[in-house]
Amino acid sequence: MAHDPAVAEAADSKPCAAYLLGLADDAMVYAQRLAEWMTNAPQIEEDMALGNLALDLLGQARALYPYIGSLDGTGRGEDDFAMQRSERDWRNVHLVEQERGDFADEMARLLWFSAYQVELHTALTGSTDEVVAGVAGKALKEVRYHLDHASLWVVRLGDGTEESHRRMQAALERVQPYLPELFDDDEASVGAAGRGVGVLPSSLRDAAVNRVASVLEQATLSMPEPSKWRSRGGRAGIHSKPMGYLLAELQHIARSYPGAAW
Amino acid sequence: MAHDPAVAEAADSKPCAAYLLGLADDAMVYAQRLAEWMTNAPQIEEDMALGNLALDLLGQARALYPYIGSLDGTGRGEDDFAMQRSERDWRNVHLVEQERGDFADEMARLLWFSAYQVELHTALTGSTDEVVAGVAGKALKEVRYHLDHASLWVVRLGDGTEESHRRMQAALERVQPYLPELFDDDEASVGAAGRGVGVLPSSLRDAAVNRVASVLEQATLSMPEPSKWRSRGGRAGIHSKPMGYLLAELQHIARSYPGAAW
Amino acid sequence: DTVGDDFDVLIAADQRIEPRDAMPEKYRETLIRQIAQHAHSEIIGMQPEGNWITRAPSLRRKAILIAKVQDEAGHGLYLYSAAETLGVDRAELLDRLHDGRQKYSSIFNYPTLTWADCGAIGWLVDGAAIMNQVPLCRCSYGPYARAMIRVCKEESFHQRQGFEILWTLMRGTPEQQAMAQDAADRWWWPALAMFGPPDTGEAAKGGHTEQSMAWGIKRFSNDDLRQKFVDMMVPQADRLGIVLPDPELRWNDARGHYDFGEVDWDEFWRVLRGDGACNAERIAHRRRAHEDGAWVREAANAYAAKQASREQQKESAA
Amino acid sequence: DTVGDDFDVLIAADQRIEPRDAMPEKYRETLIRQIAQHAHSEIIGMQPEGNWITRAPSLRRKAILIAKVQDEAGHGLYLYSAAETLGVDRAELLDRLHDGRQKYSSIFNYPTLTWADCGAIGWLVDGAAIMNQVPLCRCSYGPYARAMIRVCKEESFHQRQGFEILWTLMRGTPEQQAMAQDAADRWWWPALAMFGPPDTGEAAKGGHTEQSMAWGIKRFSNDDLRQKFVDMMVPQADRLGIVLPDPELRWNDARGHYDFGEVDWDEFWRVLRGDGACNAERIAHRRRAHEDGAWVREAANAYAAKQASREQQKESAA
Repeated sequence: MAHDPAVAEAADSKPCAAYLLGLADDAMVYAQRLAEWMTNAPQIEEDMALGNLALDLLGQARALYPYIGSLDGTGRGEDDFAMQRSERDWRNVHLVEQERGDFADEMARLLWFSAYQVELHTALTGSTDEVVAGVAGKALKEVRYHLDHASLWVVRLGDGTEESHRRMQAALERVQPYLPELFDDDEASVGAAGRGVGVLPSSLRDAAVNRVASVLEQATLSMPEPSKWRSRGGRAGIHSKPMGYLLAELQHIARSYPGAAW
Repeated sequence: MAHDPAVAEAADSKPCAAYLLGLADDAMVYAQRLAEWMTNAPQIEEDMALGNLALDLLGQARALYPYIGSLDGTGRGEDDFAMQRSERDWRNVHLVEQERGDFADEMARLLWFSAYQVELHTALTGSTDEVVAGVAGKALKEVRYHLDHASLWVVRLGDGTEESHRRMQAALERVQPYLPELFDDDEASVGAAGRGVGVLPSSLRDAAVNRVASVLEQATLSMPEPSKWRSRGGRAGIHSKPMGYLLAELQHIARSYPGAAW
Repeated sequence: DTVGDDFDVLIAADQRIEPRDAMPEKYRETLIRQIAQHAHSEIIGMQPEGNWITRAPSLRRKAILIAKVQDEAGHGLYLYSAAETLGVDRAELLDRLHDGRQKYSSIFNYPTLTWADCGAIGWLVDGAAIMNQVPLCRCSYGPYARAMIRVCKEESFHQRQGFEILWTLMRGTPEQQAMAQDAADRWWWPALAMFGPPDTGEAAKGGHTEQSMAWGIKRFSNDDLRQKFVDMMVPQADRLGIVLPDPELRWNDARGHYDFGEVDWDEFWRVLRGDGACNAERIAHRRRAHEDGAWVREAANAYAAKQASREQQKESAA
Repeated sequence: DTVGDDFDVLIAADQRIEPRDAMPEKYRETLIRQIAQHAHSEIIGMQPEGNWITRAPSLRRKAILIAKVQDEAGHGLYLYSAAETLGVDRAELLDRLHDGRQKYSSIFNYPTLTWADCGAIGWLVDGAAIMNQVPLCRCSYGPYARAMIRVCKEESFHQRQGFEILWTLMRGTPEQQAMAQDAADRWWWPALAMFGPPDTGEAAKGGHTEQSMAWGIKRFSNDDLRQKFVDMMVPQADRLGIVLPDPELRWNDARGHYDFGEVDWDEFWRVLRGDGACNAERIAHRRRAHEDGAWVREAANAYAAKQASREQQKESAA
């Protein structure tokens, strides 16, 4: 049998689509959560900054969705992915879907997520898939800024007042159960990494942990012990309680007017 | 021109439908809010009791919706009304759509709403429309119990501890801006009252206020002064911020699977 | 001692032990633990389905669901009352739940991801609960046995409702069918685990089964109940058109039972130890509700005390 | 006095007053009040549209909306900075907003009920804001004038986006068209009221218009701006296919302007006094956010102080 590159490519593209969907959904769901801060931030500059972060992540998701729709053969566009998918079809980790907590909770989540994303996009700039490499190159600039922003606040809060130190440390404890999931390898990531398109999440762990550890040290905070329980299953569409309510809000208007353009 | 009772009836039925929709939507939306207490009440008996109240109100809405659908000629059923209507088409007052507050907030709202409903359904048992009179007869038994339940708690909280007294008095102040709307006459209620089908909301005010006043006296609480602002517009489909989010939750699943039966 | 004698006579005669009867301390403790765990399970069990009350896809389903969650609260109350006859009060039992000294059924540490999960819980989880509970209607401790009779009647109603939810979905759109199948896939194994770890053959020595059976608290082994459950559910799954997620599941003519695969006991123990999807969430939710309500309960007590003293004053004045 | 002289010369020459220039106390107070109210309006104005960020019907619209609300925050910051050049700091101005001593535009006390309201706010409210603000780019006070130049550039972008939201809806389904028309029906009159009460003819004597014009803060009367706005919007409404809710609206050839009906000034004053749909909610939201963030701002200050003293120690050690 003659080698048919088109067939081989099609066989390759589905696992990569599944892998990229996890990345896109992480960005999309976290954009939704970050945008909730607008009008709720501790100062007006921070309303703007968190809005900016939300826009960056929304942009990352929007860059990936149509490409995923072409890879998986469905031809779905960004709004098909965002507005028309049920909870079981979302592939984001639990970290990003958790409800907005206090500002320390957000900075703990942002610190970890952006440390992870810096390592992720650094690795993905070397992807064999040019589209992925291109998205990663643009995203890398953004998420470096996100990490700087989170680091700045974590240091300020950790080394600020007694109250802010206590709150920041407590937030680090609360975010802890959601971290291992970021670095879990699954079938899709193994497949995408094997093809050189993606990267094994587990390979990003040490560098991300080191980034966070150095910020915590500067902030006079301590790295929490591993938690008694940990989240699982986001990449397989098994979500936590807040996800259904997040989707209800995200999708309600779009779902209420089937077929309408906006 | 010969008098045609069918034509006269059709001309009569639309304003009555609009009037009844206000009553049904009040019950539906408050049922949704009360049901949120399940698993969140201060004691297990109260999880059950508030669930019971929610069921009663849900039942009132379900009894009215299909009848409204026949009166207005659309033939809509209960789920068409509950799941497929956009915010601007809902006719409930703002009182019932407000977010769940603390237990004192709920008892303040329940006291007023059930005092109103007792007067309403007492009057409607004399409706010239047999269906309305029937629904009111059944509802009256229920809402008398609701009023007793709220009264019991308001007295306990008002005459309980210093904290509960303070909280209960504060809740009465917070609910105050939403009360005038319950007793506003609008075109639909004037029309329905004129036909003997409905009753003028304004005619229920004094008796409802007296009911509440006597409970507050027993509870060592005082009737708040009229508030600086008051809610308006619910009966015209002008709602407050929580309504859109309530509908997102209420309708998300139903809207996500168009045409499905459950 | 004479305590033991009377008790043993009643047990041997398969008679009920009543609150005033003397009973061995271990029997009392075992019952308190079991009844409390059962009560806690009803109360925590309100949460997974409670999660769907505001989002139920039709008003009819919403009403049924509210009524069901209400029933669970009611079951919790019967059971706490039964436990109170053994000399421990509800507030104390709730404290033990909240601080982790007492457990609830581990099944409620799984999440309810779709509407179909309300069906699967009714069909599988309530189905397994009934299988466990029907024999408890003949439990040697009277108040517990009587509570179970009331509970079982309502549970079988819930099980039919769960079946009916899935029945409707399986006759619905392809998306609804997939939703129902997915729910069954996720709940089947945890439902089998509800009967507890193996306790027959090799495994008979470790657990509490033998003693509980001797005391007439337990009537069947975990493994027997699990087998009865599988035998009951397979034909129901066939009727629904749902494929149970066990490749080893098949009729064994020789045994007159269905053969089935092994529960993932590692997962069972992991979740039991606290590392399940919802352990932390369930207890945090309960504690928050309890703490938020503290001032209300205090007020109710304070008011009751005031009323009592007013009554007394009236009486002494008269 | 000499203060008055220099100031009057600059004003007469239509030159800019800068922060270091001497200025009459009344001029300073008027500007502080006006700039602060303007800044507060930007900040409070984030809420009505912010209400739709999580529910925007498409990702493209969500991104545009987030960017717009962000711009409003930015405008607030420019304007607070402009006010600070007059010797009052932002924290103080926010306190005055939170406790009701200073106001924000009453337009933001109306609710955003549907997605189309995001369009109507962009088209009508930002449209009216631009009409008010373009002349302020030539305001006599330099920092305010320069802030307005930046603000106006972005506002006109927002106005086009609002128009485009409505344009898309009016070319959509009948439900979408109805949604757009409904939004225009509800926002038209409040937008006209944004120019303030009548201040020409009989009404010219009461308000601040005359003094503000003399100082070069205000360039046109409320009534002139309102007329310009109506003249601009009617053709745009025609293009959209939206019917403006004013039966008296018609072209007057003699005047070379559109005639239009009277704003319901009773409603205007009622809402301004606090009895609008959202007055209480808007301020409560702002206060809550501010109070929730107090510990964060304190921490940032404490950290900055620590850093400064560390720097100092380093320097004195070197």
